[in-house]
Amino acid sequence: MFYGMTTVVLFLLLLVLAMRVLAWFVSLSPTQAVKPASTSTLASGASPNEETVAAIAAAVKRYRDRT
Amino acid sequence: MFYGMTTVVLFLLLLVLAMRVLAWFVSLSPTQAVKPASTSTLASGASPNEETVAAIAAAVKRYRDRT
Amino acid sequence: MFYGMTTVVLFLLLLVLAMRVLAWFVSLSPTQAVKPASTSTLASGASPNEETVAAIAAAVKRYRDRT
Amino acid sequence: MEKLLLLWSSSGLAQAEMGQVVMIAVCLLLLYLAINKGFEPLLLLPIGFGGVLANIPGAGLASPVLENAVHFGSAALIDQLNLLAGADNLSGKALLHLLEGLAPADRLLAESYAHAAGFSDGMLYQFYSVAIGSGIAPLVIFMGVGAMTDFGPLLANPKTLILGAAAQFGIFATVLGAVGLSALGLMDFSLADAAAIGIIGGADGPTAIYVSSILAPDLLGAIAVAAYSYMALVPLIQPPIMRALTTVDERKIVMSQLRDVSRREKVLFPIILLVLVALLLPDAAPLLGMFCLGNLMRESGVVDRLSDTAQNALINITTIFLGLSVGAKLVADKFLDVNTLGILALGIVAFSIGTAAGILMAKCLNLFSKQKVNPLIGSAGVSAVPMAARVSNKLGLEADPQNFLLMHAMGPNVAGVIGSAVAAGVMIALVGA
Amino acid sequence: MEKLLLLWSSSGLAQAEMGQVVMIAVCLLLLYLAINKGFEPLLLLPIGFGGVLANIPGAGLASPVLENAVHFGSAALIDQLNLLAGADNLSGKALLHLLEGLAPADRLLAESYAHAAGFSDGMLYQFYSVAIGSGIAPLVIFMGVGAMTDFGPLLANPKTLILGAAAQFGIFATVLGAVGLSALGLMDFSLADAAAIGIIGGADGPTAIYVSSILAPDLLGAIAVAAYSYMALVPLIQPPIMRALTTVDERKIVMSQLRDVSRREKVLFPIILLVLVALLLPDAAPLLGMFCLGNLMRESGVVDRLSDTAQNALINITTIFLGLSVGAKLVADKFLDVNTLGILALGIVAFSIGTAAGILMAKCLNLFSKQKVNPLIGSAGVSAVPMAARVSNKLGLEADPQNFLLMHAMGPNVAGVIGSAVAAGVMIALVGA
Amino acid sequence: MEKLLLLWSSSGLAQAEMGQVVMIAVCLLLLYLAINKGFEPLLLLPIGFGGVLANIPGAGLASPVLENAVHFGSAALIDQLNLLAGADNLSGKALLHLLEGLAPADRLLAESYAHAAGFSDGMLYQFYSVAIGSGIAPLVIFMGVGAMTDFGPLLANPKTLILGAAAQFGIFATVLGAVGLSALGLMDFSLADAAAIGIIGGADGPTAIYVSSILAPDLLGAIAVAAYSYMALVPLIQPPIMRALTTVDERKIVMSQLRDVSRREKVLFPIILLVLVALLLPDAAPLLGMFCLGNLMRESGVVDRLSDTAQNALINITTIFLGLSVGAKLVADKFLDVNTLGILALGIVAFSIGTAAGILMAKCLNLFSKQKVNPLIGSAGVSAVPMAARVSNKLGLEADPQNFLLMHAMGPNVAGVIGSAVAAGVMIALVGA
Ligand code: NA
Ligand code: NA
Ligand code: NA
Repeated sequence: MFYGMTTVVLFLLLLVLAMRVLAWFVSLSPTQAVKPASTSTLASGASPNEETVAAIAAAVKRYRDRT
Repeated sequence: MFYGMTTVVLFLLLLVLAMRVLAWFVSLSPTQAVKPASTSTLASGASPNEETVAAIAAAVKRYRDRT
Repeated sequence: MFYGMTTVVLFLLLLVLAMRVLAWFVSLSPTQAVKPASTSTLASGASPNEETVAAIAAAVKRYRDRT
Repeated sequence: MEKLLLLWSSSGLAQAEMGQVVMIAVCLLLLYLAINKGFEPLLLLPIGFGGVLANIPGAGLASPVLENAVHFGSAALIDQLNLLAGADNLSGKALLHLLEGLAPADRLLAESYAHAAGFSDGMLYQFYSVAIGSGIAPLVIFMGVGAMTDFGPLLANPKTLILGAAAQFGIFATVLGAVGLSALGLMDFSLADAAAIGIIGGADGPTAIYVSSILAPDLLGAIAVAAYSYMALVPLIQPPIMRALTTVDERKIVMSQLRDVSRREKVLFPIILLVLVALLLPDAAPLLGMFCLGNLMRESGVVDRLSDTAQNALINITTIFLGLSVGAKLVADKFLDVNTLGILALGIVAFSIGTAAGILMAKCLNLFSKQKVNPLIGSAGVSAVPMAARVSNKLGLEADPQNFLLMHAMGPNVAGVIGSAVAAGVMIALVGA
Repeated sequence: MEKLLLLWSSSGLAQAEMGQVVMIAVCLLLLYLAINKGFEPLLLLPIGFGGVLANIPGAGLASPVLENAVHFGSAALIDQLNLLAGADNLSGKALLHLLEGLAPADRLLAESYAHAAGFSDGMLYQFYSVAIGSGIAPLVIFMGVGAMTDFGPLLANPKTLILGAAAQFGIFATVLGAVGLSALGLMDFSLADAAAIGIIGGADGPTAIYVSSILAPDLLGAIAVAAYSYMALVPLIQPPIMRALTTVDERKIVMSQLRDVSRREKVLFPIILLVLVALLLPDAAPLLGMFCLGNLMRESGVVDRLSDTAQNALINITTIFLGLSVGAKLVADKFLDVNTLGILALGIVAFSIGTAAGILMAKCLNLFSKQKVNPLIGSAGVSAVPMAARVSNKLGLEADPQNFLLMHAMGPNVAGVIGSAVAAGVMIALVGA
Repeated sequence: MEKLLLLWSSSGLAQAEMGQVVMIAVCLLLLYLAINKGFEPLLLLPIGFGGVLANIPGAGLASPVLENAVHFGSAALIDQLNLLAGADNLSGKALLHLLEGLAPADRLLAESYAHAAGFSDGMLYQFYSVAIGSGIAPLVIFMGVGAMTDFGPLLANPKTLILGAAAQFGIFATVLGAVGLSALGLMDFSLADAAAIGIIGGADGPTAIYVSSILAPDLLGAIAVAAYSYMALVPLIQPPIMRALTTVDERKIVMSQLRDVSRREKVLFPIILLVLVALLLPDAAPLLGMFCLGNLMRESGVVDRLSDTAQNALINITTIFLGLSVGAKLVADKFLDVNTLGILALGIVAFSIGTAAGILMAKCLNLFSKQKVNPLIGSAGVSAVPMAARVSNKLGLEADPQNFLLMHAMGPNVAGVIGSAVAAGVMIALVGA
């Protein structure tokens, strides 16, 4: 049990260390949050940008109003 | 594989045919949408009509207010 | 089957009796509803009272506004 | 060309049997009734859909792995299974029957052969095993129903529980009838079958499915379809009986306002019911236990998130799979049978007797009590919540446009749920023993 | 008359044993505490209800098929089972014990006899097998808890993780104590039992259930009840210890505002935790893995619909069945035992030591650090989220009405969840090996 | 010290194999793509996470009980298993292979030894068995997709179904290619493997998982990852092909307004599709049956609560476990294989051929029809709903800022879902037979 408690404490101390490293690492880059996916190049087709949204909205509206 | 692709295409062509028949069949009757269940004779007890709704609402209200 | 029906009726009559006893028993104490848990002594820590809620709200607000 | 033949021979048309085509038509009729006529669509839509799937020729969706292997297996596999069954050159149902009678270890071996040959339990068979074979799905639905039920009107007027009791008379009369007709050779139902059929008269879907999954699994499809169909037909079945057994004056009886029911009573009621069931009717404990749990979650007010889930996500998920599982029992060789007609006939008899018994009991109560009961609420004792109560209300309004019976009818209505669950427990105790 | 006797003999009253009646009373008490006193009702309501169901005389809802067959089977069935077990005229537990020791093929045969005689696994036994026996339900709940947890306060002040570590000292001290007392003959717990009991001190329900389902399934009922009860009692248990170990000045320490934590940190944290666990503590991987998955679903912001479901429908469904399954373990012969008192006593010892260790560690940290920590937040390290943090906040406000500790206490509070999951992994590695 | 050694030896680092470390890195990359690049995060986040868990050294989360026993069992247990397997001093994969080949009764005995020694099926292995091994999870997801799908645009313009058919050409061409390359000795895929790989070109996740769980379980991890990755990459893969195969004038074709579709048509469509599948393609019945059920629940309008649950709670719950289960197949010895590169290469070939075939078919239709079709909507026939339709729309807008193709592209887009499910049924019929 002594070793068990030791392991727990060591593991958690390691985690404290990891958190400090993480905080330091994150502070290196400007404090922007993780970029929302929609602004990355790749996903620009996936998550529609403003103009696509407008286009879709218009298309849906016309489809609905077509009668 | 050739036969496989043929089967897929034949099946989907059959489905196209079925859709055309369906569209024709539906166009025979006036373009009303499927009648909501509540207007059919049978379900008139099941789905309450206006007057029943009013009655229920009144009954519930009186039950709630009875103290 | 005769005994079966008898059993059902006896059981339900017993339940009627139980309901009458229950109604009488409940009528003994003042007609307050079961106290909401938050007013019992024990749970006062569990379900926060007004002042704790205010404190939490303030703390959360300060935490959110800290930047 | 050979390949096209292979595809054709694996197609449904090439393998269709007459029974399957008829059953698909029957199930499409169920879908029509559910969608266009509003027949209990929450259950009959998945049931009808499951029935179509179950009867797809050559798909074996409702069959266990061994049945699929015996029906569609290669000659080599059939030989292997024959060897294992100690038979010689058998096939089809004869071989399947032998295989199903094997000791578990040999049966597992047979199944492992079938799996190795690429066969597996059909999708609907899997749903059935998990949802109904285990008995779980009807119980979970009952928990959700409990969480949706307000016992207030019943607690305010406990006498109405007697109406819910009387309506169960239909169940027992039907069982006696079915046994009698079978004794006369007119029908062919065992006592267990008769008991399961009688429960249709309880007008309570999950109870009927639960009981027949235990007492008469082969009849489950027909029983469930009959139960839900007649529940949907309550507005057609009950009114003539109600009018025939009551005078206009009786229908005009105005009942006094229901008293207030405190939250404490509502919280204690499911606990008391549970304890009574626990001590007196253990065979009804699964059904009524789950029902009381749902109701306690609702009324206790301390676990609203569980109660919400029981009334929504959980009951909806279970309903989908319960419906598909019932559909798995709508296969030709079990449904296209003269017994199904017997079930349909007995079911409506049970409904009608139950309706009449509830009304007559109400009139009977009026003989001994000063506080008159409008006999129209007696018919609500068959349950079919909330349809039967609405029918009572409707006929009451016909007699007197100011006489709202809905809340009064909710008392016997929810009492009917308890009553048929109690009757189910009694049946299982009497017949299962 | 015979039939009435049959019904009576199948009734609960006729078959009741004293233990069952006592257990039903105990479970009704749990329901009372859950509903009227607000004791962790989300779990204790289903647990108490499940306990009542499990103790219904003659229903066998918590028993596997063989146990039901042995208890309620006909003489012919018992003879058949005796033959299979190679025994002669045995019955009850002796026969059951033999049957359970049979090779799997023979056991399946015994079960097939029992099924043929109309017996089946009880409802609660089925729930238990699926939810807890498989280990799945506590893990799914842990995923939901992960999806509800905001690690912001912990990331803003990593030091508070040390408080969450210290509070786990209660676990290990209790295990040592239990082993010691057993060595002295005062109690009778194996090392595995002791480890499972110690985890009560982790103040974390799913962790306690998960560990005891692996290390000490027979004690699971008592351990779960103790864990949830003490979690509900945190506002009573902790304050005296907290006041005894701190001065008024210490309680008045004002902690500085927490720094901002970027979304990127929050997204990376569960991944880093997962990798550390993967590389160093594989036995904690199921618990912490599911926890991290839930947290990553929350923080990633790209799977909000999964995160919502994990926090609502899924965790609620699982909670209902987990509670009922724990109730299945509240049967007389396992719960009405002097060991249960031992578990209750050791559990509160574990809680108290954990609370004290957290506070003392906070004071210890203050010796070496300029940024003073209010020791009141140390007690939150036992987890019991978010109750323990609220208690810290409450005592802080008592000392200084402007000193809001809630957010600061959330750091050690969520650290306590990680800490006890880590401790659980260590226990399983040490004891299970 | 001994104990510390024990803990160390049970730690991941001590047991890590190179393959596991690499696989964890691959899965972290998947997580990165899912979270930061928006690659189909609903599936790739749980898949990547499951993959990390599956590769935790020493945890055996993705392994069945026997595999865990053989890998981590004591010498005594290994001896016992050797005895049972009729072997002598075997260990590792050799022993496991023998044990897996035992008759079911002996295998159960082996498993009971392993359970007695404290081993059990890993968490992910359990998820895999329930979710994918049974075939259920992809089917439930397909039901949810059906409940989310509006067939209006397809019904308004049935011709677009032909585009959805053409896009399936990619599937069959790829299968032929894989078989051919294997015949040439350049790759090593069986016909079943090739069929499962080809389905990647269907651009439909659940279909790909369903088919490969039946035809090529060992390749399931790679196939699922490839399918979802390429679906996420549709906005990169398709545009160059689309531009290469169309002229600017073709891209400017304006399509006429879609006609109104009545509710009756929408209700009848899934029923007609179901009946056609039932009669002609029973092997596609599970996938298309569940799809049609979902769509019927949506369009019938009488079971909105079931439809809502199928689109939300149920599909979300299933997605979480499906993803984790796919992750269970991302283990080094199956994924880090040259075949995986082959799968990735063939997958993108299938995608590209499908895209091209859809566009060329659209141009072909224009030769015979007065009502011109904008060929850009042909590429949407690969499905990848709704991404491919959005890509069509985007390219249409590039050519003419007033030319909104989205609704027109939804026709072939949902047709592609039907098309690839039909192709899946055909594959299973041809290859599984
Ligand atoms: Na009833
Ligand atoms: Na803890
Ligand atoms: Na497709």
